[in-house]
Parts: sequence; C-alpha cells; structure tokens
Amino acid sequence: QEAVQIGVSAPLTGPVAHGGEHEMRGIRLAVEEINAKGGVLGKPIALTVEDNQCNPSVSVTVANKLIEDGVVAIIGAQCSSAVLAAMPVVQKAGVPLVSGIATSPSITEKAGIGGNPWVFRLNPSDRELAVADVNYLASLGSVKRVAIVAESTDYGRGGAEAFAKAAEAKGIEVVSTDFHPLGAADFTTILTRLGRSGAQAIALYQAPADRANFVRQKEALGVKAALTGKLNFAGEAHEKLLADGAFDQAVTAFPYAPEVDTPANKAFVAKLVAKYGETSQYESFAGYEEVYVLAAAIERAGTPDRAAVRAALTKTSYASMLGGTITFDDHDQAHNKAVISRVDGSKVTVVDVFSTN
Amino acid sequence: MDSLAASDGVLRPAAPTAPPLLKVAELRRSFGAVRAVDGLDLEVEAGSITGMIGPNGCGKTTAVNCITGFDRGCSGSVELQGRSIARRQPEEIARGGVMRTFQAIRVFDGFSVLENAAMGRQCFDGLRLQHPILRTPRFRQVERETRARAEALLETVGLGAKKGELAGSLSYGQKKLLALAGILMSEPKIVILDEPVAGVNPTMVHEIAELLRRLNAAGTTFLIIEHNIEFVMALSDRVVVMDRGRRLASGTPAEIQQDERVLEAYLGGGDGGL
Amino acid sequence: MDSEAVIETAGLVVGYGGPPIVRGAAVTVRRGTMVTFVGPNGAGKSTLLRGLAGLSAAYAGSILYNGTQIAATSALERHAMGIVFVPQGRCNFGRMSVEENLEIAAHGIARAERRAARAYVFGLFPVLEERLQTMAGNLSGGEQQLLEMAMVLQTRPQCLLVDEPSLGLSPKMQADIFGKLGGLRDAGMTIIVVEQNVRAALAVSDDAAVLVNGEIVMQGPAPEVAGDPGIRRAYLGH
Amino acid sequence: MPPAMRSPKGLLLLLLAVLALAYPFASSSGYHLNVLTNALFFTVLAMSLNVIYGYAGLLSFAQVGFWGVGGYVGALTVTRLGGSVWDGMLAAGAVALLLAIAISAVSLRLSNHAFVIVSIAFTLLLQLLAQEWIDVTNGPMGIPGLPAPEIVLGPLYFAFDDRTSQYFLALAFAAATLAAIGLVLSSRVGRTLRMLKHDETLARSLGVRTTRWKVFAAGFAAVVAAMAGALYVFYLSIVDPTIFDVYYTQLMLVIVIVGGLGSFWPMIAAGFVLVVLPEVLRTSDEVRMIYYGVVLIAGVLFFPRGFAGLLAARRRRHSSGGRLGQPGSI
Amino acid sequence: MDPVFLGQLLLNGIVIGLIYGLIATGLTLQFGILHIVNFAHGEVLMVAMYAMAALLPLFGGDFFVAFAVLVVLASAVSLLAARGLLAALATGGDGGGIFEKSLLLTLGVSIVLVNGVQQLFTSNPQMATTSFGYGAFALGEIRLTYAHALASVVAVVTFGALFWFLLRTNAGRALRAVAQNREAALMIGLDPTRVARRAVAVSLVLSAVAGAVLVPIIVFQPTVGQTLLLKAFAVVVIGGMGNIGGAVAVALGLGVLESLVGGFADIVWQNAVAFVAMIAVLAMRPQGLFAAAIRKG
Ligand SMILES: Nc1ncnc2c1ncn2[C@@H]1O[C@H](COP(=O)(O)OP(=O)(O)OP(=O)(O)O)[C@@H](O)[C@H]1O
Ligand SMILES: Nc1ncnc2c1ncn2[C@@H]1O[C@H](COP(=O)(O)OP(=O)(O)OP(=O)(O)O)[C@@H](O)[C@H]1O
Ligand SMILES: [Mg+2]
Ligand SMILES: [Mg+2]
Repeated sequence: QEAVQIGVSAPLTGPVAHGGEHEMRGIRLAVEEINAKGGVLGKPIALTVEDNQCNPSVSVTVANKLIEDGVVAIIGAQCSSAVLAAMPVVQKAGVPLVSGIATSPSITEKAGIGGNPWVFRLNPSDRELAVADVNYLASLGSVKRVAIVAESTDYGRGGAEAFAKAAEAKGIEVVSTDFHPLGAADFTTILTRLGRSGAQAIALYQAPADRANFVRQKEALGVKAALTGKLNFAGEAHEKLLADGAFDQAVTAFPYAPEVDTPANKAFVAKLVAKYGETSQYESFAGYEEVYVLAAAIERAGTPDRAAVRAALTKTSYASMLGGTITFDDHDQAHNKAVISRVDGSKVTVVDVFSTN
Repeated sequence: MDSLAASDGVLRPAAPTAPPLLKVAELRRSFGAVRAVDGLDLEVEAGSITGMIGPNGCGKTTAVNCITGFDRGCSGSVELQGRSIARRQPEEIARGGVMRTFQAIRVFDGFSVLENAAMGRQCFDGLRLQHPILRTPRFRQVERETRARAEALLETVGLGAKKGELAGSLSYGQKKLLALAGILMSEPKIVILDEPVAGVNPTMVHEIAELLRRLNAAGTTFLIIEHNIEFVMALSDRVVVMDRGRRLASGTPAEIQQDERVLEAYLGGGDGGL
Repeated sequence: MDSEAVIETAGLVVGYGGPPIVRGAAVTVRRGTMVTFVGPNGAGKSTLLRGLAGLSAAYAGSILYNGTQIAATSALERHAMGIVFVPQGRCNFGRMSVEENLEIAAHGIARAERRAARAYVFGLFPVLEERLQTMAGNLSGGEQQLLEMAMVLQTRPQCLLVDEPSLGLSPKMQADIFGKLGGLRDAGMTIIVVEQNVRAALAVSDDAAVLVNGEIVMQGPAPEVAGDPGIRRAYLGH
Repeated sequence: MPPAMRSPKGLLLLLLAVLALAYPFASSSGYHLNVLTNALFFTVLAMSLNVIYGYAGLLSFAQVGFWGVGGYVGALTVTRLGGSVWDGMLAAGAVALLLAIAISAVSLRLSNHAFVIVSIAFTLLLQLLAQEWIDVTNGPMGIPGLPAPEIVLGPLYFAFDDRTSQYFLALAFAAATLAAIGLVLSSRVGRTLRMLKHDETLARSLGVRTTRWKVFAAGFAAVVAAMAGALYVFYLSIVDPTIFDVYYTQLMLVIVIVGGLGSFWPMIAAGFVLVVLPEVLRTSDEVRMIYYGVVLIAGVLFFPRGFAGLLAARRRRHSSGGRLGQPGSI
Repeated sequence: MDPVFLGQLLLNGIVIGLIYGLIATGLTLQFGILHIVNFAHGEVLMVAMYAMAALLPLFGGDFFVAFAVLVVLASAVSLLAARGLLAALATGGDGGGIFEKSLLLTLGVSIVLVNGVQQLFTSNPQMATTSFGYGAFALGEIRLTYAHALASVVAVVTFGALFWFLLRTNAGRALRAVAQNREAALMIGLDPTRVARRAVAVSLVLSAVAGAVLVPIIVFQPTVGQTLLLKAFAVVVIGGMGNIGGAVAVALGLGVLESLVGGFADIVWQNAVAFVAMIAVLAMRPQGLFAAAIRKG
C-alpha cells in the first residue's frame, strides 16, 4: 500500500534545534493519529524529514531534496530566512509549503495573490499579538512606562517594532529599546540600566534560552518590573522560573498556551505529556495543526496532486484547537486565535483567547 | 680605549674616489642593561673580504641584524655606497645588494635542495609577475639559467648528489652549505656571512675559501664573521675585532695576529688552536 | 684507566625511516675515555649519535651499555640509565630564561644538591650567571651552546654524547670546552664527541673514528688517526 | 593527438570534464544537481582559503567575510543600483579587493595567531553590519527575491533560471576560477607564497617582499571568495546575515585540511566528497551530524595528512628519499 | 554621573571579565602553551554543565558537594580523554601539522558532542537550581549575585593556581619546556608525551570547573559552548599565548569595556566595540599584549 509523502524541513541541529524538535513532536503525533484513523485518501501518511539547520542555503538544498523525493507538500522550515529561501524553490517546482512558525512579515507579503501562491502561513503575525498584548496591558491601567528588550533578529526586531507602535497608540511610553545578539548570556548590564530607568514593565522578544537567562538574572539583580511581550512558560527552564515566581505579574499575548481550556487542547497536551513527559509547546502545537490543515486539504483535493492540494489549501476551513476556524486570506495568511495569559505568583491564567486579524 | 680604532681612521690614506661600500657609524643596540652593540664603527671597502672576529656575545650577530634591517631597534648610521639604508625593511636592503646568512641556519625544510638554491635568485632575475604565471619564453630562459647556476654551486659545496632531496633531511653542515649556496646564487654587492664554516668539515672549509676567493675576484664584497681563525686570516684583506659591542682593533690579518689585546680578549693564551 | 667497555655496538644500522644512513657500525667505548668521531658533512656522525641516544631508530644491530642490550629501549629510558645526548645546533627552551632552563634541566637532581650543581656550572661558564634573566633564545650563538652544555653537565651524566661541542665558540672558549671535557673524562665520565674542529678534538681524545658515507673507515687511538696521511688529506683538511 | 590526452593526468582531466558536462543529461534529479552545484561553489570557496592558508600560511577566517561581502555587494548592486548580476560580481570582487588591502594593512605584521583573531573579528564585524545596518542590508531578513543571472547579447537572451543552466553556470565559474588559481599557484608564485609560510625571515633575507605577497594572497583569495559569494546568492535568490555563518568557515577549513594544505587536485576531490558526504548521510536523519563528526575524527586518525598526504605516501613508497617525520610527537 | 550606576557597571564588567578569563584558562594550557587548538573547548564546558545539572539533584542542590564530585569525575575522564587526544594527534608523525590535525579532530569531537548531547537530553534550554537561588550580596545599592560572586572567586583562585603552577613549579616549567622544544626536553630527560598528557588533562578539568560555575549563572543547551569559544580564544591570543597574567588583564579589560558600552550605549554594539578593540590592540601589539619577541637573526 503506497503512502502519501509529506516533507518536513526543520532546524534539527544548530542554534534553534529545540524549536525543530518540538515542532517534530506535534507533527509526529498528528501523523500517528491520522494514520491510526486510516490516513488520507485511504493511505497512510509518510514523513520525510530533513534538517535545514536554520540556514537559508541548506534550506534550499533540503527543499530540492524533498521535492525530488516526490513529496506532496512541505511543512515547516520554521526560521523566517529558511522559509524565504525555500519559497522560490517550491514555487518553481509547484509544491505547497505550509509554515506555522516563521514570523517574518515578508513571507505574507510575498505569498498568495500577486506573488507566490504556493506558500501558506498558519501563525498570526507578531503585530497582531503585540496589539492584543498592549491593549490588555493598557486595560490594567497600572503600566505607563515600558522598556523593550529583543534579540537582534527579524523576529526580535519585528516584535519590538510592533510592540512600540501598539504602545504608542495606547499612550504607553517606551523608555528604551535594547537589541542583543542571539545567544547573549549576560544581561546584567542591560538590567542595571533598566532597573534605574523607571520602566514598570519589560517587553521581551527573545529566544527561549536568552529569555530564561534574562529572567533569571533580572530576578537575582532584584529589578522590579513586570514582564510582557511574547512570552511562554513551556520547557524546563521556564517552568522552573515560573515556579520560583520569576514571572509574577507577567502578561503576554502568544499564539498558544498549554493552559487554554478547550477539550481539543487538553487532549493534545495530555497526549504529548504521555509521550514525551513534557507539556506541549508552541512549536508542537504549530506542527500538529500544520499536519492537520495539510491532511485535510489533501483529503479534499481527493488526489495527492500538488496543484490540486494547493487549490484545496486555499479553501481551508479548519477548526483549530484554540477554538477558532482557520481560513486563509488573499495572501495565504491564516488568522488563528491567540491567547492572552497573565501570571499571578506562579500561576498562569488564560485571560482571553482572541481572534487575530 | 679605542684609540687604535680612531687613529686607524686618520692614518689610513683617504681614498676620495672610492668611498667604502658599507659604512657603519655609531651603531648601537641595547637590550635592557645589555649593551650588545655599543657605538660600533665599521667600514667595508668595495671588492674586499673583511673578516670580523670577537668573543662570544660581543655583538657581531646583533650588528649584522642592525645592518640588514632584521633588528628594528638599532640606532646609528648604515650607509651602502654613501646612501643610508638604516631603518629600511630587510627585504629592501637585500634587494639593494646586501645579503646575509643566519648563524642559526635557516633553510626551507619542506623544499628540495635545488629549489632552496634557486630561491636565492628569484628576486633578482628581473622577471615580473606575469612571466612565471604565463610561462613565457623569457621565463623558461631564466629558469634554465637559474638551474644551471644552482647545480654548479651545489656541486661546488658538495651537495650535487642531494639536489632532489628535501632540505630538511640534510645534515647540519649540509644545511649550512646550502644556505651559503643560496645566498651566492644572485650577485649581491656585499655578502655578510655569519659563521659560514662553523660545523663544516675542514676539507670543505678549504673549498669554501676557494669559492669565496673566486667570487671575490669576480667582484663580490664579503663581510665574514667567523670563529675559525685560520679561515678568516687566510681569506681576509682586513680583519675587524669586536669586543663588548665596539671595535677593538682593525687591520690586516698580520697586524691583528700581533695585537696583544686581541690575543688576550679573543684568542686566549696567545695560541687558540692556530 | 679502566678498560671495560661502556658502549659496544655491533652491526648497528640507523636511519630516519627511509634508507639506512649509518650502516653496520661497530664501536667500542671504554669507561672513562673520550672518543671522537670525525668525517665529512653528511657522513652520518650525528645519525650515529642519535642512534646511540635512542632518538633515531636502530634498524638492526646491537647496542650494549654496560653489557646490557639497549637497542630497543627509548631515548628516555637511556637517559635514565645515564646516557645523555646533546644535539648539534640549538637545543634549548628559547622562550624561557637562562635560569629557568637550568632549573628545568636540574629536575632529576635531588633538591639538596641543586645549589651545588648550579654553582658548578657557573664555575664552568661564568657568562651564564650574567645572563641569568635573558631568554635563552636571545642569547648569542656561542652563549646558547654554553647554556646547553651547562644544562646537561649539571647532572654529571655517566655517558655523555656531544654533537659538536665547539660549534660557534670563540677560539678561547673552544680550547676551554675541550679542556673541560678532558677534565670530566679524567674524572671518570665516558664521552663520545662528534667534531668538525678536528685538530682540537683529537688532541684531547683517547680514541677516534672516521665515518664516511655511513661507514666507519678507520678507528683507533686518536694520535694514530690524526697522523694517518690519507685520512688527513681527505677528511681533516690537510 | 590533442596535448591534453598525451599524459595520464590530461586524460583524467578530459574524462572529468566530459563527466561534468554530461551529468545533467544523464540524471534528471534537481536535488543531485543542487548538491553538485553547491559542491562547485564550496570547492571554489575552499580553494580561496587554500591560497591564503595552504600556501601563504595565514589561517584566515576572513574568507567567509569576503564571501558574505560578495553576496551583499552583488545583491545590492542589482537591487539598489540596477546593475546586472555580472556587474554585481565585478563590484563584489572590487569591494573585496579594497577591503582585503585595508585589512591587510592592519593585520599582516601580526603573529599568525593574532592574525586568526583579527580575521575572525573582521568577519563578525561584517556580520554585525549586515544584521544591524538595516537601511542598507535589510537587516536579519536579508534581501530575498534576487533575480537569476541572464545574458543579453543584442537579440540573444538567455536566463540561468533552472537547475541545469545554473549548474552549468556554476561549472563554468568554478572551472575558470580554479584554472586561474591553479595557473598562479603552480607557478613560481605558489612557491613564493609557500616560502612565507615556511620561514618568513629567511624569505625576507632573500629579498622577498613578504608584505606585498601577503597582500597579493589576501587580495586574490578575497576576490575569488567574493565573486563566488555573489554568484551564490543569485543562485539561492536570497542573501541574509547567515551567509557569514561559522558553518561555511568550518566547511571550508575541513575541505582544505582534509584535501591537504597547499594541494590542488586532492583539495578539489575533498571539496566534492565533503559537500556530498553530509547529503549522503541524510538518510540517517537526526544522527547524521554525529556521523559527520565521526567521519572527521576518523579522517584524522586514518589520513593524518589529508588526501594529498595519502597520494604523497603512495608516491614515496615507489621512490626513496623525502623526509619522514620523527617517531611520535606531542 | 551616577556613581551607583557606574559602580554597578564596573562590577558587572569585572565579573564578566573574570568569567571570560575562567573560560579561557583551559585554553591557555592547550592552545597558549601546547598549541593544540581545541574547537571542542566550548563543548567540554557544555558537557560539564549537563553533568553538573545531573549531579545537583543528587545532592539536594548543594552546589559545593556536586562541584567536588564533578571535579573528581572530570579528573578521571580527562586523563582518558587526554590520552586519547594525544594519541590521535600523534598519528602519522608530525608531518600532518599538529595544528591542523587538532583543529579537525576537535571540530569532529565538537560536532559529536553537541549532537550527542542533543540526542540524549533534547535541545531544550536547561536551568539548574542550586542552593544559591536568586540570592545576591547588596553593597549599598550595588548588587552582586551569589552565583556571580562564586564564579569570580573560583576564577581568581584558578588564575592564582595556574600562575603559580606555570611559573613556580617544576611541573609547570616542564610543560612550557616541552611545548617549546621537544628535542631539548628529551635531552634533559623529560617525557614530552607524559607532560603534555598531564597538561591536557589539567586543562580539561579547568574547563569543567568553568562549566560548573557557569551552571548557576546561565541557562544552557547543547550549543551553549559555541558562543563562549571566540572570546576565550581572543583572550588567550591577545593576552600573549600562554601568559596567564596577560589573559587575565585582557579578560578584565574586555569585560569592563563591554559593560560600559552596554551601560551607556546599545548592547548590540558591545560585540562590535569588542571586535574593534581586539583588532586595534593587535594592530598595536602584534604578538599580543604581553608577549616578548625572540630575536630572528
Ligand atoms: N633580543 C635580545 N635580548 C636580550 N639580549 C640579547 C638579545 N639579542 C642579543 N642579546 C645579547 O647581546 C649580546 C650580543 O649577542 P650577539 O648574538 O650579537 O653576539 P655574537 O657576537 O654574535 O656572539 P656569538 O659569537 O656567540 O654568536 C649577547 O650577550 C646576547 O645575550
Ligand atoms: N631527518 C632526516 N631525515 C632523512 N635523512 C636525514 C635526516 N637527517 C639526516 N639525514 C641524512 O643522513 C645523512 C647523514 O646525516 P648526519 O646528520 O648524520 O650527518 P653528519 O655526519 O652529522 O654531518 P654534519 O657534519 O654536517 O653534521 C645525510 O645524508 C642526511 O641527508
Ligand atoms: Mg653570533
Ligand atoms: Mg651532524
């Protein structure tokens, strides 16, 4: 019995390998579930996974290899530059690419109408998240001055810019914006400055490891300011920090939170915990939904033909585990729901699950 | 103290037409408290073989390093044919016609003996960058000449049979001879040899002396530092004796061998194996 | 003089991994004597010494040291047995001071005796005391030669192999060093010397051998070798 | 008989050329072509490192910097100045040459170790620039959507916009640069550069203008790397700060060392083997990098002198002479 | 200017500098003295961090006990590793170039370690909880966390010990001697292989110590070592290859410079300023800040 081939391009080694690893968990789980229920088009899904190292040129090689291997569609790439590099390749070959994590706005700008019709993005942009975050912060009324700390990558810079814009609109003063290189281990200097800047909150757009360092050092240096920006509390380091109260009073808007109280999410979390002993992370969630969205499209297309699958993808209407329905706009951008959470002491509360658009 | 050195300059009949080829004056170099070269005056007449002797650590090698630009911390004047070459880069000084060997032998270990010899000439054969790259006829011509000369010189110093081997696999004395052959490949105005025959077999020493004499007759000037007194005395027109960084005496070999101070400071017990 | 052999080789073949360089050397060195090897450049003198010291591989043949076979032992083992080799040319720790060079070389000497050992070499080569803090690599050629001798003589080895001890030394120092080697020999040290400064070396040696092309062409009491007209003409420069 | 066929080496070369030219017609795999194309680029890049490291003895981490500069200058020439891809390559070479001369001015007097640090700092500075000088470089997002190279000759028009034609373009570029490098290095110039590596002091005493030659080597290597980088980004159609990644440096170094410092053909072979190898190992998914590491370690254990050493050892076995190392070493 | 702010920045800088120095100590022996490049240096630290994190819970988070156990373990492993490394470098005689061989070999080791640890422990960022928690000393308004204080103390002690070892002990002298001239070492009866093996083992233990004291300070993942590598190399080279005092001075200078840049300008420029400073310093002192040149002629 022949299988339906789906390709995955993910950073499995290199600086963001943990992201790739978690994405794979979600992807693998989804594929197992679908195959257990008979697969798509009556055939099981088979994954071809390739490591793109978060490097654009390797990403091109990987995309070519996957296309060569005859995959129906490609999931992932995860890093924005890796996605951007692979985009012309999939366009030329006519293979759909479903991306659920990369945040660069230029992916959306280039995708869909008038551009590359083969690329689909599931995750909300950081702009939408920032607006929601700032709105909530403003509604609390206690925060008037914020500082921004972000890694100097497209992710960090994009987030910082979006946050600053949203803050301005709400009359919240941004007292400083600091960019640091990815992988920076020491934040004592920034923290020394921030501690004296009068900022009531610090908005973070950082990779998890850097964020954990930052939060730990902030706590140790006794800098009193609530955390906000794009935060999550998954993974061992963050769980410890959370338990130690280092995130007290934090507020964030994030594409996902394991605490979201929908039956689908609860089940998803339970399955991952059972399998990996760790709660779900955003990347796992994204990987999981990427597979389901794609599988549904293949099913609707009725054939593993790439063009047919692309056409079917544009008509996606998928019920996300966060409660919303995923559909793609003209630029093949979905507007999934996102989550606002706050922390009191060590307890994370989902304040709201809101629609992005 | 250095009355002889001073009066020597006065007594010598001035030769207004031919200034010395190499003229060093008031050369100084110190390392911390050690004044390795301490006001050295030295002249080498064009066409001469000048010997330089002196006790260990009296500053001979340091003086050579100053003259040839390898030591950048020296003061004093160094003139080649009346033009100052002080503080110039060593390669420029070499190209200007002052070449030297090293007391602690240096050869290119990873290259063949023949290549090592050929390298001594490559900066002097007038070829420009494009000739070797494009292998022009002129280049081939020059290569042939270089090879012939190298082979002849290697033959003279007894390395003819070794020309294809790596220089690193030579014996100590053979390396010394190779370095000498390399430096003689081009035709510098003055060749400064720092202990050319230390570690060389006595029979070969005679042949080296012959070779140097021949080249000298053909116009090359030599400044030779050597502890082999017999060799120096037999070969040199003039001998300069250094002690504690300065010139102690200078004169013809015969004069030097009579000089009490030299006998005492250098040769030891008046015999010293002469 | 004791006539018992300290070193006795038979059919010794030494090389550097390629073709053999020293071929079939048979050498006997009696206790408390000084033997000098002479020969043209590239004859294999240094190679022979390195073979005796264990630094170059013996392809074949035997080396008896005080009657024990040592052909298969390493250089370090031979050093521990008292065979100490001073290579030709520069061989010191250039980036360490003269003092440190001497100190490190004294690592095998009992702590209590180091001071005396130091005093002894300063007595031999007073110039070293003046240069104590200079880095060895910055010494003049002759000074480095003296330093190396000093490093080794500190430990008063049983059997000393020296490759060109007079290299780079002024005539005065040359005479001095041979005199000192003679003295050490008289005090019971067994010494094997390789020299190009043939006349001076043979003058103090008991025995001598002429090495040509990897083979020993003549061997005997030093005056006899020095006096052989054929040898004199061909290899001793007369 | 044409001269190329007279020697066994010439024959081999001819065979290689035929193979390279025929390959795209024999295989329809775009993926394989892509890997081969990468191999061409990285072999050229590694050969540029070989010029400065294998020959002149200066371990330069600046090569990846020049490669990246080439990429950016090429991309900017096209996107900002409206030049063609070829203009971009020329501009890349020119800028790299100027930069190489500038960096040489500060760094050539340095000890070899210090030179390494300076060259790393130089590359990291360039990477920072690419990352932070957003107005010009578009920052971390890079400059995507670069056009394919094209030839317009009057009415003649050809675009290198598919795998096969891009492969041929890369092949032509690699053949031209490698031939140029080979011609220079196999001549006396190569020997002069090796003199610097072996004993700079001795070289100077023989009149070699060492500084000038180092600048020459640095400039030559920089121009080659930059032009390769420029062509490469048009091949990828994107340039971003990861073009300065240590990954490329490591790859280059590994190729040069495995090939054998200062070798030519063995290095080209190493270039192909080492680009193809990680792809072959892709079959084993997540642990492929572990295999790769193990292969490197095994390489050191079994071919301590690289491919070139292997060949030399074989040659030595047939002739005598040559120096063998002393037993053991720290 | 605000003295508290300046004081805190200077203190931060000194502490960061000491940590840079501590990370560089292992390299000083390997690279500065033995001229063995260790690309896996960062990975040795990384592995030590994982080992420390694994040991900590066994001893109830007591840092010092876990640290002591780690040092013992590391010593045993290091001896073996040193033996293996030197044996591997000795293959094929010294014709292959020890520098290149060590570069390739340790690059391979580094790749294997990064990916091996990732396979075993995933690449999730890990954070170890220690008895220090988030505690800090307060000197007026200036704060110094316990973890940073500990690292500083360990750094100072390590430098002192290394300094004493290299310059005052025969073993240290032997180490420098062997690296400078193997033949001369044999001449005076030193065993180059044994000395080098011991030195590499000690350097690996030092690296492990550095990794261990970083555990309470930074979150780690398999790639953590790679970010630490460059500055450690720079410290060793600019300090004058094997000159401990020089390395400390350079590390402190670098730390303070970065801290001041981060405090008064943008932290993104920290690295830029650091790189420019490295280039400038080397352009002025080509051998490194504290190395003496040996005569050429
Ligand atoms: N870089 C240096 N640092 C310290 N001292 C030095 C340096 N270079 C030379 N010296 C000292 O200067 C003195 C002169 O040395 P130089 O090498 O010129 O002597 P030399 O006359 O060539 O002796 P030899 O005949 O032994 O070769 C020596 O005492 C030496 O120790
Ligand atoms: N490392 C080596 N590898 C290969 N061959 C070598 C090596 N060293 C020396 N040889 C060869 O061995 C032969 C003997 O060299 P050796 O050094 O023993 O000569 P020697 O008699 O000491 O000469 P010298 O008087 O010049 O020191 C020479 O032909 C030389 O080319
Ligand atoms: Mg001298
Ligand atoms: Mg010899």
